Amino acid sequence: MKFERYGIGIAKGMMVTFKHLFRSPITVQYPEEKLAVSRRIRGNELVWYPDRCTGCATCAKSCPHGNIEIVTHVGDENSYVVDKFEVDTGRCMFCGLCVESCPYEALAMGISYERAQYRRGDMVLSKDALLLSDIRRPSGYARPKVEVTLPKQTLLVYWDKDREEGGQKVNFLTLSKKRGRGV
Amino acid sequence: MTLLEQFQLWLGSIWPEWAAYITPAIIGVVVVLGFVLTTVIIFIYLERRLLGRFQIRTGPNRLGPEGIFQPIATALKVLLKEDIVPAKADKAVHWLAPVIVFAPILLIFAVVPFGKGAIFTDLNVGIVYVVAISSLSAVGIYMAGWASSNKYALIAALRAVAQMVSYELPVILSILGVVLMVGSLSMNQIVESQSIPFILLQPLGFVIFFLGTVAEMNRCPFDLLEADSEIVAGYHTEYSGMKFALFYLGEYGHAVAYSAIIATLFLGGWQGPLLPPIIWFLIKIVAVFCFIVWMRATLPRLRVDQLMAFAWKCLLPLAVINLFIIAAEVLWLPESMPWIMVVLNFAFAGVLILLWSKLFTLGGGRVEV
Amino acid sequence: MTIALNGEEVAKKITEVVPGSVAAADKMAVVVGSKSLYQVAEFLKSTSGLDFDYLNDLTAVDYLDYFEVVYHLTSLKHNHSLVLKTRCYEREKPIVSSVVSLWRAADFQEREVYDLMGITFEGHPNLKRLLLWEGFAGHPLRRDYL
Amino acid sequence: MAIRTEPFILNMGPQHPSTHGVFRMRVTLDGEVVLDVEPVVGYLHRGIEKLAEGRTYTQNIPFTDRLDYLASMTNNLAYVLAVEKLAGIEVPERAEHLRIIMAEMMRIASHLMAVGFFLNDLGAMMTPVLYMWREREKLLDLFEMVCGQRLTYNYMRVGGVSHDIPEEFLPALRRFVAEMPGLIDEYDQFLAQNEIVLARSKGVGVLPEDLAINIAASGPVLRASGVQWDIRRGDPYSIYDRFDFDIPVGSAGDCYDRYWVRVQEMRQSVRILEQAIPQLPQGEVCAKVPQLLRPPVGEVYGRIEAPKGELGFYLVSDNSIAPYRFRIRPPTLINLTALRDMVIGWKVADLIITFGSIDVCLGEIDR
Amino acid sequence: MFDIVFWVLAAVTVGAALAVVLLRDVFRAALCLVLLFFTIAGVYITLHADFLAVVQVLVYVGAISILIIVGIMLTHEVWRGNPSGKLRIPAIVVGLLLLGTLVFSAVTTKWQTSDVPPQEPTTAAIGASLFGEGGFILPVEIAAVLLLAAVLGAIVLIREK
Repeated sequence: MKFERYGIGIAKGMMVTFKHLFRSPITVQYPEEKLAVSRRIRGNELVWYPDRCTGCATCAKSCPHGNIEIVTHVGDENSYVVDKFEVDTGRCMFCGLCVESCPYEALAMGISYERAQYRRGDMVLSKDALLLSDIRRPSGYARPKVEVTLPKQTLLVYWDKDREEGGQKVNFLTLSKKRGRGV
Repeated sequence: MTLLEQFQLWLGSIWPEWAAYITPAIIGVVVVLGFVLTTVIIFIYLERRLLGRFQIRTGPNRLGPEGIFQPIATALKVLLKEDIVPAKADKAVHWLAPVIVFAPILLIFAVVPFGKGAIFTDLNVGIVYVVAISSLSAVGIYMAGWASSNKYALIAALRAVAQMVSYELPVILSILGVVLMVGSLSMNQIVESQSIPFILLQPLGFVIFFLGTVAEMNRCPFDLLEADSEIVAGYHTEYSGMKFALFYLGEYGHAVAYSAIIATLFLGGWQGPLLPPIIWFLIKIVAVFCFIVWMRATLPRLRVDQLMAFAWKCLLPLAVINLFIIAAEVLWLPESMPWIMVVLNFAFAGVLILLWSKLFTLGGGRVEV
Repeated sequence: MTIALNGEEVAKKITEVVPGSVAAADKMAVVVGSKSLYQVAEFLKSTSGLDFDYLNDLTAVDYLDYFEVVYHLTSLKHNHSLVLKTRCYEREKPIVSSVVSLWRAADFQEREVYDLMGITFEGHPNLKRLLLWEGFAGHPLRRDYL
Repeated sequence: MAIRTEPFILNMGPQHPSTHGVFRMRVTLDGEVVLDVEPVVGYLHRGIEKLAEGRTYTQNIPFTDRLDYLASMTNNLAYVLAVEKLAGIEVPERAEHLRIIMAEMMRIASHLMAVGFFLNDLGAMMTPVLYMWREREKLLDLFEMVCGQRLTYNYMRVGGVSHDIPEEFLPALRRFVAEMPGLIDEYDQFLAQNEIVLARSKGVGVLPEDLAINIAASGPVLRASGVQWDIRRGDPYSIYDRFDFDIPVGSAGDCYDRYWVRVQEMRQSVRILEQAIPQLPQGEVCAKVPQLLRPPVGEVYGRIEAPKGELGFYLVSDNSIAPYRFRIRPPTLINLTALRDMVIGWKVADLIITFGSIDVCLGEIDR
Repeated sequence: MFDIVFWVLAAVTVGAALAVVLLRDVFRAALCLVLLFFTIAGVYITLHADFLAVVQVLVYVGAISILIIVGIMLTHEVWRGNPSGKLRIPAIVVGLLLLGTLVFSAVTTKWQTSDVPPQEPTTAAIGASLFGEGGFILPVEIAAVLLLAAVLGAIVLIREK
């Protein structure tokens, strides 16, 4: 292999890195700065609406791993009463098939993504833990009605260009420069 | 007469002779150690931040304002880690290796002039001493590679030996060009005679010396000794804790030392207008180091046979030719017109580099087995 | 578009050269006896007009009565494909001759089939388990392995 | 007169910085020269083929995400195409277009990783990787927008795709398509002309054309050896026959050609995206398919051109809700066959870059 | 002051030399050889031969010892250490005889010591006497040519085919 180009290739490459020296970094300082995630995010946990659930167990059947356990008994008015609704999120692979398959929209993926636990046992969620609450909100995955209410996702494609959003200019940089220490 | 020698003389007049010898030595060691440790910490911070910016990251910025305490935290973390010695290791050699890698760096600083007269000892063989001492750390590297009883480390040790031996020659030959012009081996005189920095007077010599030293301090693109994509971490694969910290220190210490030598030999050392000499010197060191970081952020690595071919087929002949050119110029050109020399040498450097780019081949690389 | 060759027509051609080798043939595939597999494969690879130089996929299916080893062949030259199959009815130690010397592509795939299905490929240069470790009991992809 | 030396065996992996996963190479070395290489795989074996035999056709789609996790979308596509072929299901036009858009985006993302890590294996200290990662991140954002996940998409369904795209998807994709060629140019300028890269990768790890065909190499590895074979053109699936694109072909079959072919394929993928976005029709995104699909008895081999090569699914159906046999043809496992032939006689460093230029993904090799 | 330094260096030198001979581990023996070279450089410094000391480090520590260690690294079955051969006893005898002769001649010779203080910067003086007028320019050149021939010969010998 001959060095026929007199190091011009090396010089060009070094110019490229030099140019990047003056571009703003794209790092997002995670715990302090958070970007808006997708409206359809298949977040960490499920949200279960007991009033909509009929106990048909379609979700349990559709789960590839059989993580959802449902025990019902027949109540009055010929409907099922759900005794036990337990999801082992420790074995869940967040494919979203259960949410897609639910005919009554009684199950939704969660929007949050910070649900680390110290023990595997803590990841098994029972009926009460799956209910809608402040920290457990549904995402728009397969739920178009929820989707429109959620904030729009931050996109890296717009990292160097302003984007009009709700009357004010938002871009990736301004988002990642908002440096609020602590949550 | 350096500052330290004056101090020693003064001390000799009031204290017994042996104390007058030992006290300045201890002071010198402490000062050098302090200087090396602080600059190493600054350099580590600088490199990480700069690399971050080159790679559109931010780099460490959590600890302290803009992360300036990060190197200290890193140092603490490394020091507090468990010290692991492989069961099959040659314990004594394994223990000794990091010390031998680190010690020569301190010795190098004995002859580096920080300012006018601010030199620990103005050896009249200064620059040869630097070369001799810096070759010592190769001993430490192959000790580490051998004693770890790890095959990656052994490969790194073999590479180290080949690399050090090959690159010493072009480095020495390019230094000789400087020495010819100065007419002395003393570092102080080398600096003082640079009314025009030697980078302008001997561009080719500078390029050769720079590449050679980058190879000797195992920096990109010659970082084969710790080529992480090939041989994991090279010679210090099996090191942890305090010993690893010494290697880490040694690596950056080498960077500091060689940056200082490059600044002294080719960039005019502490000379410069307006600012005090020590500041100029530090600015030059940091500039050289930043350039090295820039190279590290950009360039891939050469292969081991290409590295050797580069040393023997490219740098060595160029260094010899450079030496002859400088010798001829020193003999025949009038000393009063250095600018002619600048123009002439830049022309020579350009022609030679173009010529070698045409002629030079790195060889095929494949071996029939 | 890759043309899938009609198995019956190819079977005729095979019978001409290696008589008695074809066990069954339909539009989709040619099934040959496990004894004459190598000869048939060699014929398919080297005959002009067929030129099956590319072995896409080699796998085996356990039909409980027998194992079926399936070869998906393609000719990059003519852009046509063929499914070649062979069956072995032995359950304890099924043996099929290896085609590694024809298509090196079979190297890892035969090892994988040997590993997971327990079919020995005779003539394979390095028939070791690929995914599981040596000494693993049983062959997991068999239908009777639980 | 040669110095008598002793070869030694080096176990590279399973934990090694550049084995791209839990992969082990048993390398016999004579000094720096590679005498023999034996790849050892199986550290990530999860038995997906066995697991799939106990799950319905739909439930198997998430498993395909976990094959080549750098190109989940194409794995989904390959599987659903095979199932559709088996069951004879027609796919709506819009879904076909969406599938192609997703597959080409995925190809760019996968090639970005391959190219970046190839340069990293060359020793370029993470810089190219981080630049390429930035572009890949833009694509992952888009995937996340569509299906809610960044790595394991589970987007394709038998009969179409699971969701229609949101309204802000197309503007963002258009912007990406517009800026991507310029960025590829910049990366070309960055390292493709670098003398060290050329010296390290040109002529290294040569895979001759006949050997490439014989080992059934596929994807960029095959095309770099000079074989103009791309399943998108040779055996068009979905609606690839409607798009205009070139098949970049290398000449020498060395590491540099494999790198070059990947870069050119990214350009071609951008071209396909440019054509597909304006054509995107309105309509349904998924055909009516029973929830528990029971394909007729039979077998099918469906293959597509995944970023890493020919990804095939061999499915045998016994008219039950689960496949009787579920076989994945992993492209990189078969490409890996060539490794030994490519590196014998070269140095350790060449072994690393040759391995990097094959672009393996251990999730796929071990399944 | 220099006396103390000299004796320390001398003791280390002798110890290192003994270790080179006596250690079973070849690699450690080689390392002791490096130490030996280094302390000898120290002795040179105490003799005001600074250029010689630096060259000693440069050549012996920087180059020769590295070559020795490469040789050891490439040796077969190096873990076996120093093998004890049949010649062990004769070697000891010859070594002791040589030592005796050297000590005897060193003790009995009348050393001519001059009272002239050593030249301080030795470098220029060495250069002048090697390359200057009436110096050793011819022997130096002959030695250089000889070394070049040796290097070329080695390359020719090592080259395969």
